[in-house]
Amino acid sequence: MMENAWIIPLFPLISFLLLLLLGKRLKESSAYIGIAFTLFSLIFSLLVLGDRFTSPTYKTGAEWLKIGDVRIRAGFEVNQLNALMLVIVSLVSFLVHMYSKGYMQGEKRFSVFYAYLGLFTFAMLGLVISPNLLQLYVFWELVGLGSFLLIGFYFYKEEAKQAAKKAFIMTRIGDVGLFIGMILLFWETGSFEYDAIFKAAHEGNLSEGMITLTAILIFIGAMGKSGQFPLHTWLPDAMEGPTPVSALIHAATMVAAGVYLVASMFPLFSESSTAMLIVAATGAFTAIFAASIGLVQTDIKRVLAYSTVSQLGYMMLALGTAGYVAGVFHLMTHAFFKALLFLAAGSVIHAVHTQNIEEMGGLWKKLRITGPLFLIGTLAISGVPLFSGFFSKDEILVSAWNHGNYFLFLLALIAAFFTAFYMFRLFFLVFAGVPKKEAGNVHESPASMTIPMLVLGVLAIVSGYVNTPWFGTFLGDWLTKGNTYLEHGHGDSPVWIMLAATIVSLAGIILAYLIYSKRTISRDWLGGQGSMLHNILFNKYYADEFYNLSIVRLTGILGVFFSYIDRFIVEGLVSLVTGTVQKLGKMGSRMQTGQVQQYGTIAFFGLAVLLILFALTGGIFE
Amino acid sequence: MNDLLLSILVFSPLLGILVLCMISRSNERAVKWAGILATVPALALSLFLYSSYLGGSDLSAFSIKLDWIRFGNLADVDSKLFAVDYELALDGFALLMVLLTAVLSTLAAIASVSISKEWKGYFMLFLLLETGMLGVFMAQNMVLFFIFFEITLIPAFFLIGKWGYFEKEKAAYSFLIYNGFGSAVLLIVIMVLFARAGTSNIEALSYIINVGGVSLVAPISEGMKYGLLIALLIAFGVKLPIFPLHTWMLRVHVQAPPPIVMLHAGVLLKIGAFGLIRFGLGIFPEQFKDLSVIIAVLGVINLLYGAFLAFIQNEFKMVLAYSSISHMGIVLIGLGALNESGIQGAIFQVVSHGLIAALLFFLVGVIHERVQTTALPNLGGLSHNMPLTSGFLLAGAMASLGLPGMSGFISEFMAFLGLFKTDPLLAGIGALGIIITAVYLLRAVMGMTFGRQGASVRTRLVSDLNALEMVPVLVLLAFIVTIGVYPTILSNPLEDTIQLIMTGIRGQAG
Amino acid sequence: MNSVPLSAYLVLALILFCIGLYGALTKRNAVIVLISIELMLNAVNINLVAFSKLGTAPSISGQIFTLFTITVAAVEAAVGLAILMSLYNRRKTVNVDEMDQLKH
Amino acid sequence: MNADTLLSYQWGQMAPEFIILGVAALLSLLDLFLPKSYNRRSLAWIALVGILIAVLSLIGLFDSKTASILHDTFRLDSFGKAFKLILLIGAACVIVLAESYDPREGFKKYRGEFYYLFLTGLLGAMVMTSSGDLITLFVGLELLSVSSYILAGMRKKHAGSNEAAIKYVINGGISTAITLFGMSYLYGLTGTTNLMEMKDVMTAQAASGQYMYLYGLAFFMVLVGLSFKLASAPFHMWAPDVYQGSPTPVTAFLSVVSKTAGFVILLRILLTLFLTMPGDESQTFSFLETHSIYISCLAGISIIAGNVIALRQRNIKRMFAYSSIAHAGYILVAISALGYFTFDAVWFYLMAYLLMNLGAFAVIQLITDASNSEDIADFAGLYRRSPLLAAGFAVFILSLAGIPGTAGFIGKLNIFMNALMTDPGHFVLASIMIGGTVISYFYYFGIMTQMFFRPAATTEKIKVPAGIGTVVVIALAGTILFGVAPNTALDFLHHNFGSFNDFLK
Repeated sequence: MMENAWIIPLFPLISFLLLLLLGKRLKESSAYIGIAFTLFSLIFSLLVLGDRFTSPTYKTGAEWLKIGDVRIRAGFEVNQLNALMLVIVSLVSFLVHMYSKGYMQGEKRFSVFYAYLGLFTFAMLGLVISPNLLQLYVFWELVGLGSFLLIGFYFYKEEAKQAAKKAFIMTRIGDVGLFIGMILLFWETGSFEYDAIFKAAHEGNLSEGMITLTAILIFIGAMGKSGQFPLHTWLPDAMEGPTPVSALIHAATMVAAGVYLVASMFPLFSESSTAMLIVAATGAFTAIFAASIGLVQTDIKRVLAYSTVSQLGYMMLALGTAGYVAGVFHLMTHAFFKALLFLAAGSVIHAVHTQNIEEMGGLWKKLRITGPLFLIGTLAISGVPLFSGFFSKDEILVSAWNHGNYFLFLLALIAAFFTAFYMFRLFFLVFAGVPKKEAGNVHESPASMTIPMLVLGVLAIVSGYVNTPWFGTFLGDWLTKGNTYLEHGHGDSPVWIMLAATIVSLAGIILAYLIYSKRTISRDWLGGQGSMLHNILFNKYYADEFYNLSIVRLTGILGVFFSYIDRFIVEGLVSLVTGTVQKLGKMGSRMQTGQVQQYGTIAFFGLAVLLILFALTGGIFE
Repeated sequence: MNDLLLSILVFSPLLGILVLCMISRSNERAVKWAGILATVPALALSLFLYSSYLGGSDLSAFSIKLDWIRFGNLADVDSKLFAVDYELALDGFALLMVLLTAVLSTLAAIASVSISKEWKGYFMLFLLLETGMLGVFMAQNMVLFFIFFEITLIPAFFLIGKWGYFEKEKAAYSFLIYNGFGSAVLLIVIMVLFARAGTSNIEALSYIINVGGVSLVAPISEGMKYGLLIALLIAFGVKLPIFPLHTWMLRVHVQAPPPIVMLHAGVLLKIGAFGLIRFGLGIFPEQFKDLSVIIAVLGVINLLYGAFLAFIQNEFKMVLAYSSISHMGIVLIGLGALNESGIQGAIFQVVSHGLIAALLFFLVGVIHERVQTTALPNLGGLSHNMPLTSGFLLAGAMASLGLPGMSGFISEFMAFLGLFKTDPLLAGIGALGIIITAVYLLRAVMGMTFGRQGASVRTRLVSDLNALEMVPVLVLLAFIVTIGVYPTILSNPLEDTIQLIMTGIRGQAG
Repeated sequence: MNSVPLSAYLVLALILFCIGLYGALTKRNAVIVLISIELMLNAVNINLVAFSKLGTAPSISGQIFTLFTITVAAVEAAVGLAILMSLYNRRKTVNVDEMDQLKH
Repeated sequence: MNADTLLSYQWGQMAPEFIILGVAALLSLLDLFLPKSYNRRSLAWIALVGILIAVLSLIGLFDSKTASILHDTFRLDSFGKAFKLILLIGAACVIVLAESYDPREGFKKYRGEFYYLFLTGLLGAMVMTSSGDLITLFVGLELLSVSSYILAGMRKKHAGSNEAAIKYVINGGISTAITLFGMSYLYGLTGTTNLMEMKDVMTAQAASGQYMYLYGLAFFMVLVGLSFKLASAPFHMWAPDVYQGSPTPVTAFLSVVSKTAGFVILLRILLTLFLTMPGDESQTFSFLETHSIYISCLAGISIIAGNVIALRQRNIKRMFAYSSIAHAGYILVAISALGYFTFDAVWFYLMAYLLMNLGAFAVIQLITDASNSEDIADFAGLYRRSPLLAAGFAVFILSLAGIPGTAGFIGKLNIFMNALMTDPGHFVLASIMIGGTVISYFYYFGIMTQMFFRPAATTEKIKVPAGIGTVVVIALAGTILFGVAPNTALDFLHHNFGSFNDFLK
């Protein structure tokens, strides 16, 4: 089965092409094509995963490009990590395809939407099964394209336009890092293939500095995609896209690609402690940074977006602290519960036609299905025991602690507290309390939307149990099995950590309850609107403003500067030359006064000059 | 027959001119169709050559060599001394360029149906231009090369000056003078080599310069070699164009009629790159090696300079013009790297930018025809009325900013791959260009297609691409994607050429 | 008898030539200009004759040359005056410096 | 000297000259005795026939031995033949132009005179090409000059024509005087007027370093005097005015035939006298080689001045005057960079220049006559009024600008090769030349702009007279033929005249 894994990405591609050609005619029924093909890939990836449990890593490839005597290969690989990713991606994608049928109903460019979804899914699956960096980069960019197109789906909205542009460019910045790192690695190791690189790195063919440098460059790429600080600003804006897109791309799959990249390059990172530290630090900081912003946002999707950023930070922290399993584990659980949250949020928006949580409330009774599912998601992300998020988050804290970096551990803990707090703030504001009058005829979403949510809800609960301190760390063992470069990142896990995690999350929930549901504590606990702290958080630490003022402005200035060079120096020189020629011509024709005797005189002077020159050059001294 | 093939290929457009002479100038349909069809034979032949080459047949079977001019009365001394033969031949590289030229010519001819006046004269000049372009890539000696090179100059001058936009004559003049200057410098180089070596055959010259041991009419000193190479750099730097010799081509890009800009950006600029590789690398590899750093630096300057300027333009054509400068920087970067991947990247970039630029300028022409402007402030929200056009425009932009899966990426990748080996720091600086390219292209293209409808779009109802206009777009896009997905179709024909160049470089290295 | 050295003739001729040249380039009246040119030609004649008698290798051809020169000079003068006449008929002037319609 | 010595000369050598002389005499008589009412146009055909017969007889002489008669005053060597051919062809074309030349005022009455004066001028030029003696050289020169003075003033009622004539006379007179002064020194130092004998004497004397300064003086005076004929800067200033004022056929004659004659005589004197003569006692370099730098200066100045000043001209004839100055400069490059290709280059370039320039002048004459003015603007929209004529003119201009595919390009190629193959090569001169060419694009293509881009003032078609038509066609054919297959000309040259090896024998 695994030797046919290459077919998995093709299904969505086919649907993409089909929809491009027939989209106009098919109208809404194009949804079925998309759903069908993603279902196929889901089935195949499940089969592949099944095989992978039994049989070893499968890898194949063929020559793609020949440069002199260098051969660059293209192919695919199925190891534990990307077998798992295949399932996650195709599953979420499939569910989102289903969900969108209901959500996007009545949209004019319905088929285009599904075409884009297909393109993205293709790229994402391709990215996952790439056996070498170059191929990964290729799909890496295509994924970016898919995200770009889908964010800008409502092309007539100015915000959507800006968001799409921003997303593409910000990630592009990261990509260049990856690009450079990849090329440097190539010249160091003579190959783009993962195993070759790991081998070289492991055998110490690379200098310490080079490993660090390349690792960091690659990590920059990951930062761009996974919205790590300081390249995080595009991700919240990306919420301008349709909600299913946010669920698929900006929660479950693409943004996780950064984490996936670091995970799959883990052997390289693990060779350089510096790189590891940077990854961990960036992750931890992003986690708490984004969480703090999430505390005060009022747009339901933006809150989720910041929580995504923060959760991705968690994963980076895990990887940075050698918690390979923890990172991947959280990646999986997060994919499920965050997708769930987004879809639920989508169904809320679908119901009340607003994204501002201040205008919502009391929806618990109205949305009988969405409400509980949202709650599940919230519990899972807050790390409440027995929910998937609890186990994966615990793994991360453990690995942070075991790695001995207690400051990062502390940050993670605080971030966990924040997460619990703002997620339940969100929950209470939306579902608890009395209905606002804006939300008039509220109704539950159609089955095509609720069923995917149900599936994800289930997964959000159970997916945690594949790797628990109690029922065995199956996932961890499987992931690390037979992988020479990975030692099982699961040392002893002190029980008090689990307790601490539980306590902080519960504390967060209770606090949120008291403030937003019970109202025993004033909502202006932060000093209310307009207070400085609130403004800073509400304006996301003014990151965008800062970038606009610094980088964007600088580029513009440089451009103007160059344009002056162009206009005045370059063109100036040219006009100088032509000008002199013209001047000479003028002078010459001026001399032509029509006075015949003057002509004679000039001629005579010509003769005289010749003779004088001749005299001076020695003729006379004969 | 075989040895006549190339001649037929080169001069088939001239037959078209003859046909056109017989059609009355008033008969618009006939003239335009004749003009389009006249480009087809060349296309067919070049496709045939390409396929037979991929089929493994030897290109040298097609080369032709006839006595043509013999200066001086030296038949008794040496019948080949100061002789200029009529010799055409192809290698992989030249074949690709010929194919590119033939394809773009046909597409540009199709695009030319939008020409509104004096079609007859237009197509005659157009075909003459095509002959010149085809010949340039096949000429086997420098004099013949120069002749074809100049033949492109004259029709282009008229095409720009008569059928262009508002400031057409100014544009035509700066085109003429700059290129005249360039070819003047080139002529000096050619004549020095010819007069002193007694031959202008490229192979012979590269042998004489590199291996030596041949008695020359007059010596060619080491210093002179560097001088000649630098002169070549200037001559082709005007065409390419290399900063600061670029200002002329901005005017041309903005003022010339779109089909001509397709050819201009697609082929004429590439002649500069072709010449640099053929003569610069082919005849003076050793000297080129010593100058390679300078060339790479020039490349990076081009790349960034063009990108930053494109970022602040408010006229889409200007954006594209500067982006051409920026992209030619990548060619120089590849050449400056001076290793397989670099040179291969440069050649790839030549081809791929040819296709991409043609695509973008064709779409510009379409839009301008509909909306009567391409000034960014007046545009926006084109996707409302012209979804297809906008989509293709976006695709073109993506190709141009090096999106993987399209030809632009391959060349960019290889060029940088090359330079990172020889000069990582410089390459690192150059890599910034990748970002800025994305910035300015998205700014411009999204400014036109996304967002609210701009003033000039709202006022009139604009139609989308029609069937005939789809042809060039789809063909070009097909090429771009094919190369991007399966680059081997380009790299295979190039192997021999690049091997030859590399041996030239290594031969001196050892 | 033969006391006057060659150099004397040459100097004389040179002076004559210069005077002629000066006149030709400065005088306003076209007639005088033509005459000055005659002067220059005559300077040449003196040279030729002097050389043919006292030159390094005296020979008769110099004097023959002189005959041709004289004739040609006459022709030139005649033609010049003829042209001047027709010009005068139109312009009513013989001043060279007023003949400047054609310029720049 | 008695009858049989007189008869012993092979007069056949002078057949072309005699024919021209005869026709000239005949025409003068006819002009005298034909009734006033008779339209003298037809005389042109007689003149033309005469010239053609002369050409035939010249061709007949091609394979005759190099010989010199009349005490070596007249020598018919391959050099003479080659350049006589150019002169005759040029003259033939000009005659045809003149036949259809018909300005508004002041030419009809003097047609008859025009033709025979023209022929005498031609005769002078021909004598110059094959004279082996200072005296004949001088007489030929003057015959040409005096005839062209009158020709310039042919339009008696036309102020410009008169002015041109007087200016030409004055400048020409001065130049003659200067030339003669130089010649007189040459004679004085050598004691002979026969070029061959002079050469030997000079070589001997220079070997012992005698009179070097005087020789230098003579050299420069002759050079300058002849430079007037070539109209090379800074001795060019008469040319624009004269070209502008004279009747168009005369302008053509001056810019082609007269200029060619000038180069011929220059080559004759310089190469015969100063090439073999050593430059100093250490007989490493010849006098000409050591002093070629001065000729280079003249060449450079001419190229720059001609092209640069032409930029500002609105009057087409004046513009062509300047362009002809520039072209004189190009040819001087070939002479100053004395090398293996000098003869080829000069001959070929003159031939090419003859074709393209005469073709251009044919068109110019037509247009200027049609619209009684000489402003460039009269060419506006020519493309609409007469596409073929415009196309032809375009080709001539391209050829003048040295664009490949035309004779002008090959000519330049020859000159470059000659300039660059020497060691050290004349890089500066070559650069100036190429730079000048680029500058010349400005004004040459300015005419193009007028013809093709600008709208026409009047849309009425132009009817092309037979004469001009033929000239244009011939010139066009030649220009393109020599541009595409230059060896038709080069092989002809080499086959008939070898490499001018008999020049100094």
